[in-house]
Amino acid sequence: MQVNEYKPLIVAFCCNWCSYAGADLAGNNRLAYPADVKIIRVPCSCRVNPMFILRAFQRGADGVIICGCHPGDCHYTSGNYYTRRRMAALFSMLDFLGIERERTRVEWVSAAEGAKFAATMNDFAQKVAALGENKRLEDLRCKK
Amino acid sequence: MQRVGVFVCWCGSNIAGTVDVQAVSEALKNEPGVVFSTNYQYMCSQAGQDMIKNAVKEHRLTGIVVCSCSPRMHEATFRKTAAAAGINPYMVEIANIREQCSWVHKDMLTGTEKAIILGKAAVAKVNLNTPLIPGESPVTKRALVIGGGIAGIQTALDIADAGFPVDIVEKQPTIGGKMAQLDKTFPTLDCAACILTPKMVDVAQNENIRIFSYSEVTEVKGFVGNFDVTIKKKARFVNEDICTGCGACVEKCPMKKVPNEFNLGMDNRHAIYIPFAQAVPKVATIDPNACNMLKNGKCGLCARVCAAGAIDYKQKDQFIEEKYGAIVVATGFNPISMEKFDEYAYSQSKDVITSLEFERLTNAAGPSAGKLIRPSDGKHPHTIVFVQCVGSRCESCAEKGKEYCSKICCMYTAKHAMLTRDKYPDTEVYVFYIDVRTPGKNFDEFYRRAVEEYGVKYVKGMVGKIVPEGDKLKVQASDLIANRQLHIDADLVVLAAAIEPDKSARPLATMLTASMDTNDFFTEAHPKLRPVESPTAGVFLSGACQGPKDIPETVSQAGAAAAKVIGLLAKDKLMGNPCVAQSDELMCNGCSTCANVCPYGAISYEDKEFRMPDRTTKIRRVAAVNPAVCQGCGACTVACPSGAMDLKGFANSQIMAEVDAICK
Amino acid sequence: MQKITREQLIEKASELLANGTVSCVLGWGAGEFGYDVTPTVFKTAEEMKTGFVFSDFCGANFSKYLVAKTQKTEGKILVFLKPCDTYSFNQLLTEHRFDREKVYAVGIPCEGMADISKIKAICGEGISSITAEGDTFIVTTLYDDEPIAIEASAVLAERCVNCKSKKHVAYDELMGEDGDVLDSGRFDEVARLEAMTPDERFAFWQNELSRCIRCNACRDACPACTCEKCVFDNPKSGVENKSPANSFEEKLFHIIRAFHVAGRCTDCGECSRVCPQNIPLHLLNRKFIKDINEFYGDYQAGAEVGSRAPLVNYTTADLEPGEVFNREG
Amino acid sequence: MLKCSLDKIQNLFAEISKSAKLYLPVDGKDGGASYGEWSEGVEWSGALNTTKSPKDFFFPQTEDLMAFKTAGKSIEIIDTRSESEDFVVFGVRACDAKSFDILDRVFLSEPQDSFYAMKRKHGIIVTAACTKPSETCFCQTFGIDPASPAGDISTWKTADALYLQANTEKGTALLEKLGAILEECSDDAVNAQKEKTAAIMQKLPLKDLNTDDFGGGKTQELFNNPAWDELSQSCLGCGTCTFVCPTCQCYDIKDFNTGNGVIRYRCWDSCMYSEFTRMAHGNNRLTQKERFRQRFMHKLVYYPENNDGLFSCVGCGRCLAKCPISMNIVKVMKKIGGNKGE
Repeated sequence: MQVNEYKPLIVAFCCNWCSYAGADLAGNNRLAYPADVKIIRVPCSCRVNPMFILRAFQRGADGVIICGCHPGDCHYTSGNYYTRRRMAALFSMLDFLGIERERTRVEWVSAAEGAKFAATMNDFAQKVAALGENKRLEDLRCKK
Repeated sequence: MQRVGVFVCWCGSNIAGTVDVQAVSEALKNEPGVVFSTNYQYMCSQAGQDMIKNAVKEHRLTGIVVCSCSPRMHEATFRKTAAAAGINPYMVEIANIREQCSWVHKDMLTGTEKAIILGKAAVAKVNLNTPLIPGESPVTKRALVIGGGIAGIQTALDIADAGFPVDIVEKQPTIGGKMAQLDKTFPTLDCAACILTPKMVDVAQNENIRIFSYSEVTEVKGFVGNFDVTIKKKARFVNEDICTGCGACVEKCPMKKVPNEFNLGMDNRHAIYIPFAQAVPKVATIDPNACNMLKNGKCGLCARVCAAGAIDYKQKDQFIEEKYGAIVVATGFNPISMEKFDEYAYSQSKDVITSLEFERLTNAAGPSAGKLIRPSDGKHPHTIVFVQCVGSRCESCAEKGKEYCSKICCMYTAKHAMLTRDKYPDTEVYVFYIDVRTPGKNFDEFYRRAVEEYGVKYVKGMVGKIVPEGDKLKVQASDLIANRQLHIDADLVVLAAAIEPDKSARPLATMLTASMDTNDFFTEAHPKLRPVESPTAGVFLSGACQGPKDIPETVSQAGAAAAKVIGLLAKDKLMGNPCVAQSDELMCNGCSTCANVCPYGAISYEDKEFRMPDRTTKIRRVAAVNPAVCQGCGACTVACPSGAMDLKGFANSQIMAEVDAICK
Repeated sequence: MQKITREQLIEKASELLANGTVSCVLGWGAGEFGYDVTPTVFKTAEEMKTGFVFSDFCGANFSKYLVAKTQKTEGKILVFLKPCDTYSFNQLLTEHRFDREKVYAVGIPCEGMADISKIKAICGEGISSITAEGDTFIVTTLYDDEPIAIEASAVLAERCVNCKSKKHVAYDELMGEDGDVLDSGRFDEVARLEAMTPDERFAFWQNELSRCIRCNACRDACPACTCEKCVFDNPKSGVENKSPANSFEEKLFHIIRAFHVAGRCTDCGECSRVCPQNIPLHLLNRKFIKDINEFYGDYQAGAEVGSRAPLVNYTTADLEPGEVFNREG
Repeated sequence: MLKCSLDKIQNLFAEISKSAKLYLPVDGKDGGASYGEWSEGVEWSGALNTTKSPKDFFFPQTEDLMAFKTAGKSIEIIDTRSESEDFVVFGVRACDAKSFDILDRVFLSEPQDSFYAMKRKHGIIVTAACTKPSETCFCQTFGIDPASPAGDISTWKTADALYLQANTEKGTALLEKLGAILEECSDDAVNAQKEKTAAIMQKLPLKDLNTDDFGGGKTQELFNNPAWDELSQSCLGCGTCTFVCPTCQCYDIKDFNTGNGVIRYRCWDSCMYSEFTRMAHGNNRLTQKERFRQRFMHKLVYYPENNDGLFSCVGCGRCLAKCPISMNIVKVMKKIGGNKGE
């Protein structure tokens, strides 16, 4: 491994009931994905406040992905429907401000979809890596 | 400032194989708040837990971070450990360095690096944790069972036997469900009625059980231990309390041509009817769509012949409100519609029937009094073809079939084939199958008997097409083992239709806020460890509503669900989940946005008087969260623009601290 | 030129004060130069005769003041609402921000308000007087011997150029005739930005937002921003800040503010009106409105009291966040 | 008196920027002018004033004071101060030039604010006389002559030339460096312009606004004036007036956690904010009225009381132009002072 190889930092917010369990399943099945992906457990994808996402970018994240139960399967019945609307609006706004749309993503991963979790993370990490460092939402103070 | 202890688990070599646990515990030693950091082979073992307890005592820890397997695995374990050591169980955070680190990364360097970061995030979070105390709520000691098939019956009987009152809500006029329609049961071949009807009688006679037949659940409010349920008792136009079930009304009823649902429309019933002789409750019901009196006020014969005076044409739907502590869903299954399976000519020929119709045809109480006949001409069939997996395991035909295996078909088809050959040795019986699946006690023996003793011709391969021609059914099929095409002139074809959840399940799930899979089967809280509980607290699953199953399996699940209900109702108080939303009144605008997104109706508003900074008072509308109702999803916290709403255990500050720790 | 006159409004207010319907009037107070109008509470008809003004510079949206004023005032407050103000009025009612019973709302027609900076761009500094004559402003300045005539339409405030509605959606009494909801080109500028490349959009916003001095005027004037305590003022929120310390902070503030009012913003345009740095902040809000309309069907915040904002609502068939971009092809 | 033909003004700028960074008002796309760094082709704005005052150069909106670097439990303190380079702020109006006197009294009195002092030491202020004041101008209320601006160098722009005059050693030194571009000339053109401007000043609508009712010692008299209620009732509590004001000097000191340490910085604060001077016990001014009153009392009473009668307003008119609700110091002075300005 090259020391200087660019490694994107990816924050993945995973809902406790589906996606976090999906990530666990990926682990159980030893399905590899980049270590650049760091998971934060939230009760439901609808717990993810846009402020958390911007915070992650501020602090140096290069990509933020939100994973929740498939629509219709929310443990809380409707949480991910709100996530879907909020994030559609927010991501569209970030795009409007010229921030690369590939840096944000919402993916539905069920507790049974360990393979999908790993595949999603591999794909997302690759796409974010292709963009390079997040410059448009960075806070240089955090890089000192 | 917290005094945090960090405990890094090796999990044998599961973690230690890819993560330098020593390096992790060393690195975390320097994190803010950390006063103790160590590692050990198996943190979850008794020795590991003792290590935590001792460290709490020795280092006066106020917070614990365990770097180990997934919190879904052992969070509860370590919380108990913390409680045993005298600190609040919610002062424990788990860094998942097994499933989400050591198991998915191969390189020691990256694995260790990531484990340290995950540990830092957990430390950052625990530094902001506050002790949480679960709220308590009372338990209504009454259970509701929705569905009166064998699953519901067994669950109700078991709960009632433990001394708790149970109500069964059944949408049909009688309980009994699908099992009441069956002839014999595999693999013992005892008759379904002989084993079911005594249980139905038990239900009727049990003082702890009430049956709401011909009824439906229309509204469910509340939460575990405290459900408020509205039950619609549909008007049956017969006073249940007076009707003796003598049947005089049925005999006199002039409307005789109503298709009989119980026999799947293979014969007729009257407009006033008792579904079958052993129905419970054994009372008549008037079908308002067929009764002349109800449709146009002409007739009234039944009222005249009823000695008890039970007929009441003016009866209205009744709504009953009742409180329950637990709800058991036992809504069962139905065979899927065969209408779309044109290739099997189900709609074209009366002699192509489903397995359930076959049950009725062979049942002594059925339309043919148990004599196997062709429905079209009443003749005795000689060549009978059974087709398995019609609509099951149907990956390519999702629009009409199901992707899953219906599980029971292999066995009942073997039963049908065997019984046919046994009773009518002159018949030739073919069974077409993809696989024969017989994993069950005495199941494979049963199937082998069908082949070996009864000479049923099992053919691996699917039927391609069935064409009615004259009084024959031309069956084209392939024999995959012999690798040839088969052409059979059959007299009767029996389709093993896939089964699907009852249509009432989906709206019920919405009412219960219980989750379902894409096939509308109810999801269990955990597929292995909590198979009879729904993820929604207080809602339990019994029978085929959760997935296809046979009678023995259904009965065992029914008993298991009952045990869970009994365990719940035996408690006087329930401890809630303390990770609930909480509103800061001083910041709340009272805008109702949070209430709009709350799926549980946990948020209410009140006008409160506030002392303002300028020493005046002001009355403002503010939100209040009912902690017993809130399930802690957090939807409200993001909807709230002022940030007044926050979630305990997953507070904004905690999640941001995790973000910061991960991103630095 | 406004169709309704100062005198008509004073007459109406005097009548309502006299018969006890209202105890005070929330109106526009005259300033030093004819265009610097201050929202003012008048208690008597006499006060109004000396201090009340209604002109083409009465753009300030009064709805927000009702949150505080209704708490402090005995009796009803008379408030004059232009059509666009009525949307904010309804939105605040939807959010239970004031007691409807404490307000007597008089809807007044609006012909669009003038933007003094546009006038100054034509005639420079040193304005001595501005008078409206028909559709023309006659401006005298210290530096021009002759008065300058300016077409009112040429100096219409940006938000009025793209007026979304001349219809009042709330009032107790209407003066003059009610208008219609208009088919405005208010999303054209958003669409123009959308059509740019991401790099161009980034450059555009970087330039605009870099001017932000974080004076909070946009927030404090916004009728949707009535939080008891704004997250940006609350040290506990984790995002509190008093300055646009760098380009991230500038974006954070404006993105979050726009997100917090998304689905609630009535597009009244106060944010851009009050921005001392002339940042077109309304475009952020309009982007959300445009998206919401396109994703979830047309929705106008404040059109009806009690309507459920799109971001606190859903359907099972909503589009996926990933499809937002595929849509464009 | 020196002069530079306007044809050569870009040469002048080029020459200045050889020895120091040169900042001057430039027109923005939005119609407002703001200070920008000169580079070839950048034109000097003809605007009367910039939206933000030049105080930014000496007292920036945000300024790092120090930093802490953390590693584990160790903390390293980093001095973020560094010797700054010389810079020239060109085109400062008389009112803004006066504002530096006001700021100096705050920041340069003991204990000296080393951050501010450093920038004052290295900054050279080149002023520009006004010829076309706005209706919002009232600098003469505070004894400022817009035609004779102070600063290290004063300049006057006429139709064809820029006249320059050094007032300080720093100014003289800079003019000496410019050498050949400048030529000696008489004061005639400048004097003529001054006269013309003086005549205009007599026509300004706020010409008669005076400070007779204000100044040190007026606290008791003015503090409880009932008019504060009315004046403050519409105040939105935003910080626009404060942030465009050339003399407002309040700041907050905040820590920014970078994840690897802390940056301690200061940023402008506004006494209009509810969080202003929040202490452990809460805020000392609880209502917008109290906050509103504070701002004007400070400018008109408290500051002069502590600074030999010097008012901390220079009459630049920015707050008059920018307040979202058009409430401003002029309206306050007229109402509270009982001074109708007629």
